[in-house]
Amino acid sequence: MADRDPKPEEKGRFIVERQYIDDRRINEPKKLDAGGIDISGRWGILIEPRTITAFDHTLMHEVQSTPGGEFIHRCIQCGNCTAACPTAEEHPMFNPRYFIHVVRMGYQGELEKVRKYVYLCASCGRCSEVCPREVDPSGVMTAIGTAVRKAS
Amino acid sequence: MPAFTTRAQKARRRASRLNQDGWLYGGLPGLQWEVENARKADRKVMQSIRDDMEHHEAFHDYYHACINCGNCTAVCPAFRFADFGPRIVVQKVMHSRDEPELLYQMVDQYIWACFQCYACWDVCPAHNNPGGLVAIIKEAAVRHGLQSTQKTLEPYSRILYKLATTGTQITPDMHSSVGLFRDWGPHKAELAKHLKEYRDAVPVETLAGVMDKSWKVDRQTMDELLIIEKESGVIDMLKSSAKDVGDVVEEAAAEAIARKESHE
Amino acid sequence: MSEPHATGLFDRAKFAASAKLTTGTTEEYLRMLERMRELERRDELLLHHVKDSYKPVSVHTLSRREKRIPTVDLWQHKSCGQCGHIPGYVTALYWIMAELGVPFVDDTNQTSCTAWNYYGSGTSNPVALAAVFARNMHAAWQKDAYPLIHCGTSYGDYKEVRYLLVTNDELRGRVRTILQKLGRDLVIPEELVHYSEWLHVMRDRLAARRQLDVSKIKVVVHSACHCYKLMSEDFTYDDTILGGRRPAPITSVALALGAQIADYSNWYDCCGFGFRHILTEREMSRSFAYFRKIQPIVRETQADVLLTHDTGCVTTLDKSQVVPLAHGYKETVPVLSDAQFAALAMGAHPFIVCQVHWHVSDWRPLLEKMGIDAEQAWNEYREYVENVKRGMKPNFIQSPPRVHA
Amino acid sequence: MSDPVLVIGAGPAGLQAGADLAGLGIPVVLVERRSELGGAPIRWKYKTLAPELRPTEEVMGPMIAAVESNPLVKIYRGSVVERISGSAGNFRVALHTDGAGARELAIGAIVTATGFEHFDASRDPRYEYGRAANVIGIHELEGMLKEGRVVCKDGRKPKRIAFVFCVGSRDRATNAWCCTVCCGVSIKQGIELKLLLKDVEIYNIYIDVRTFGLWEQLYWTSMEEHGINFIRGRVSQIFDTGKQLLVKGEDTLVRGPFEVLMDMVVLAVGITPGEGTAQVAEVLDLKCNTFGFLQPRHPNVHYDSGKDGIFLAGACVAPMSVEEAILGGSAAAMQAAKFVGKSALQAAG
Repeated sequence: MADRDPKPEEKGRFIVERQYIDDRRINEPKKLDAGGIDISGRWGILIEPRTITAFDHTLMHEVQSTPGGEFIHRCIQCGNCTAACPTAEEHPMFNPRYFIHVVRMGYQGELEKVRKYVYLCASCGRCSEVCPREVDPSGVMTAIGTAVRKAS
Repeated sequence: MPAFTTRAQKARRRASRLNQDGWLYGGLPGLQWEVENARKADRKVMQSIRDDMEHHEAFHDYYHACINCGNCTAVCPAFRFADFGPRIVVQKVMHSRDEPELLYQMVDQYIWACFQCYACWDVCPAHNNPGGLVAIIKEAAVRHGLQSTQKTLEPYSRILYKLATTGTQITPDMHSSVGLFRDWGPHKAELAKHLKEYRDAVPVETLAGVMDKSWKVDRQTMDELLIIEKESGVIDMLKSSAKDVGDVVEEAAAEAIARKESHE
Repeated sequence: MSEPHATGLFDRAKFAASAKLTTGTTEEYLRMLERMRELERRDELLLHHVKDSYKPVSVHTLSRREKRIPTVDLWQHKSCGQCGHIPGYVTALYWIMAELGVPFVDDTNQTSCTAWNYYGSGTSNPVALAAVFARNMHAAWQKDAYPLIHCGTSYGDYKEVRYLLVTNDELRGRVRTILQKLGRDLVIPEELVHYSEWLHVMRDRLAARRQLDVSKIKVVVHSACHCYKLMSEDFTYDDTILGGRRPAPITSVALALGAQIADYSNWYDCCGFGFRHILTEREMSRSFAYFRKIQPIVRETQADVLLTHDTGCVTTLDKSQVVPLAHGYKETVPVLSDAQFAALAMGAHPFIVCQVHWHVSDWRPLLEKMGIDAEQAWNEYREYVENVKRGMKPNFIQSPPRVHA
Repeated sequence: MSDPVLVIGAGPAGLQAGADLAGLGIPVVLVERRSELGGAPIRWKYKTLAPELRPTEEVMGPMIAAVESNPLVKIYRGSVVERISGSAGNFRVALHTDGAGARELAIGAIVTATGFEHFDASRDPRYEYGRAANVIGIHELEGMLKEGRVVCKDGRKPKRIAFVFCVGSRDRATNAWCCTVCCGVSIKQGIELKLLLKDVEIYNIYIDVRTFGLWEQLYWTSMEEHGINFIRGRVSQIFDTGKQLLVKGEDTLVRGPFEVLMDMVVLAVGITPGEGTAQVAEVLDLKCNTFGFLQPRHPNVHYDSGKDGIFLAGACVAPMSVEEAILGGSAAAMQAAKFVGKSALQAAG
């Protein structure tokens, strides 16, 4: 396999719809040769598909066994928690509803993208107050934080 | 940026998000740039694009309403690689009636991800045609000469010129330099080396030895095409988004009209 | 022809026919065809009929409408991508026609449909597209030959603009004004015919002239999106071909020639051509073509050849294999058009006629498996090229003489 | 005594109408085109009914017994109504019975309860129904659940089962309406599968979960107690790999394309007008709406056919649940009783 470019944001900058593609999925070779023709850089770019090929519940079980996360499976994805969340209002990458679903279905690719934002939760508890299904999103977020740290 | 935000500012921001960002579309993270982009939008231009779209000949055949089921996205090729989905296109077209700013993010880069394969049209349970809507939006973007459109069309200019003047798009002489086709490998380089002799030997009379067009085209045919482009407003579209090409083609069209008149 | 409803209980065609469509595209399309005939009666346009002199053969479309495919006196509507870059399509098709004694017209009074550019860049509009369509169709009408469209995108675009021309009075008026300036009438063909539909109806005649044994060749098929997804009603389906679940052309030709057909999970996906992408952003095209088509095809089927029927598909699927191989991926498969494959099986020269050497992916194993000595054929081709260089006239494929009633 | 009331169709609505009319002392002619009584729940061997998973027999058993045991109800199985003449209150109805030939009856009023059919999923070829061995419909799964044996065609125990909602519903190419019950039924079956197969993963792929009224409890318990997964999106294609089924769709909650292998796919097939509906509509000269269901005079008053002496009941009017069909049967019976009572008075008076 060709070397991956170390600077993710500079990869594939010729692509018009670049901002809609994950940095990680762009494989831009620093140096690559195809039978004597130099196809380094742009000419050798391959983008890996982002298709989800499996539903995996390991992480959800992990969260379920962590205090606070017991009721993650109850979520019906109504979005009340995100609507009430003061952090989500400030930080667009933070979205409890989305975290719950991604963990529940085990979407690794999506999780990679948002992993570092999990800890932005201020544990204010507003979400748990408004949750119609008693998921306790606040507790779930804490449990997700623990589980994600353990997994990495 | 002040160190703290006032209550009023917060309320305004929340209201603007509720209208403009991902909230309407599932509230996904990472859509902040959509909000920022939408704020950059000039409402008048966007409204004009929206009007353009609605007056397009095919708009009412292509757009009905969307129940957000995700059938189209499930078969969309671009969606496998980029966060582009025909479902979002129809949703935004739907909501842009009240908020034309939503189209800003569409015309900026989004629509250019579409592969125009029309799988979305084939599967849509409501018989929307998202691919067709993308084509309509592209048209409107070109007509309005948006900066992002000009940038997107820049690497295109040679092809635009070739097509507008000869009526054929890909020609052998484009393949004579390997520089533009390095990703097609050594085989391509070998072909480029022998291009002329291979083309001369193609056993079809209208193709053999023709290098600057796809096939032999009569002068009169090309003139007729230029007149069509002039009359249908294609040249004006070119002039708004690819000015250099537009100017040259306009001259060519003027010559074509002169030739036709002297002929008559 | 096969009896409709004979087999294929669960086919796409039956689905569309039995479906109760409220505002469906299929039903609208059928209404449009009715209106087209009505406009002809009112002298608002001229219909180029599939007359009996074209010796038509009937097929069924998605909605089980009968579509008449003309078989002789064809006006070759060439494809700008094919002719400019992979001439094997045209040469193989002309060669087959000459072999079968089918007269055709290769007119220089034609432009491309300009739709590749429209889908790619948006620098055109329905009026221009419709005027270009009508101009080309009128040129064919003048030659009294029936347009046979080589390119999938031209075919799709023409279906679309024909729909607009018939249903939109204002657009028709504007196009007619432009045509008047060119001294032309508004002519619309009664049926739009893609060349692969012609090959489909001629498949038994092709098979009768087969010279090479292709029974060991495993074929996978990619159908072009603009043939069967864009205005999906108007493409050929046949209950006897894969139960009518997939478009019939290509598959039917390969089966008639005796090859094996393999199925794969991503059959419905496009090739990754992307109109704009293939020209200025091949990163996307090649990634799609490789990861969504080539790789699964090879892994699932170990096919010998991938057949398709459109310029863009051949280009994308073929050229996109270079970079992944350099990256270390192993899967590769040669890509040909159905016309080239049929011509090869009928004994055409792989390079002088089929022009296989324009294709990048390795076709040598395929030729070998078909029993063709590629090296010898290449030497023959080189000699032919040298002769042409020295001033010999190329072996032009000529149409058999047209018989006029 | 007045002329009998003709009830066409012996499903939940027809049975209830027949039993109610007989209970009021009005003679009933119950005509059923199939050989067994009970309609779809019996024909397709529904194991339990939503929302409380009670055995189907608890509901259908007493209803069938009520008409079979009542001497006022004359049951004609394997029969269809062929012609009708006369006017409201004095209908002459020609019946045709398999093996017994034609007969003509004097009828006072008519209740039409021709029911529904499960959507034939082979009409939507994207789902490979009828071709791929392990793609089945919810109506077939009911039978398998009743037998207590749910296995793949090759005998394997399924580990991953996907329910695809809205097959033949909410789609202009097939049926543009919502069937109202298939969400609830699918979720119910998911719970039953969890109870039966223990270590199975269930994936419900939905556009919207429409568990109306008290059926909502199914949705809640399925997640809270049984850990059933819900994915928002619509399956666009199923490909049979030979061993497993590749299910393609979009998870619209994260804008993510998925292509996941499943051992078994259950299609939540929608509801289409019953096979007898069009025929009965023609014979009785009733109006059908664009969807093929019988059209009541007013859309909100289901029993009123718009023709004197003819009443509508159950799923021949619109897709509905068993409980609604039973209510509809009762309502139509009430109207029919009122009508024959009035005609009897007029005749006497």
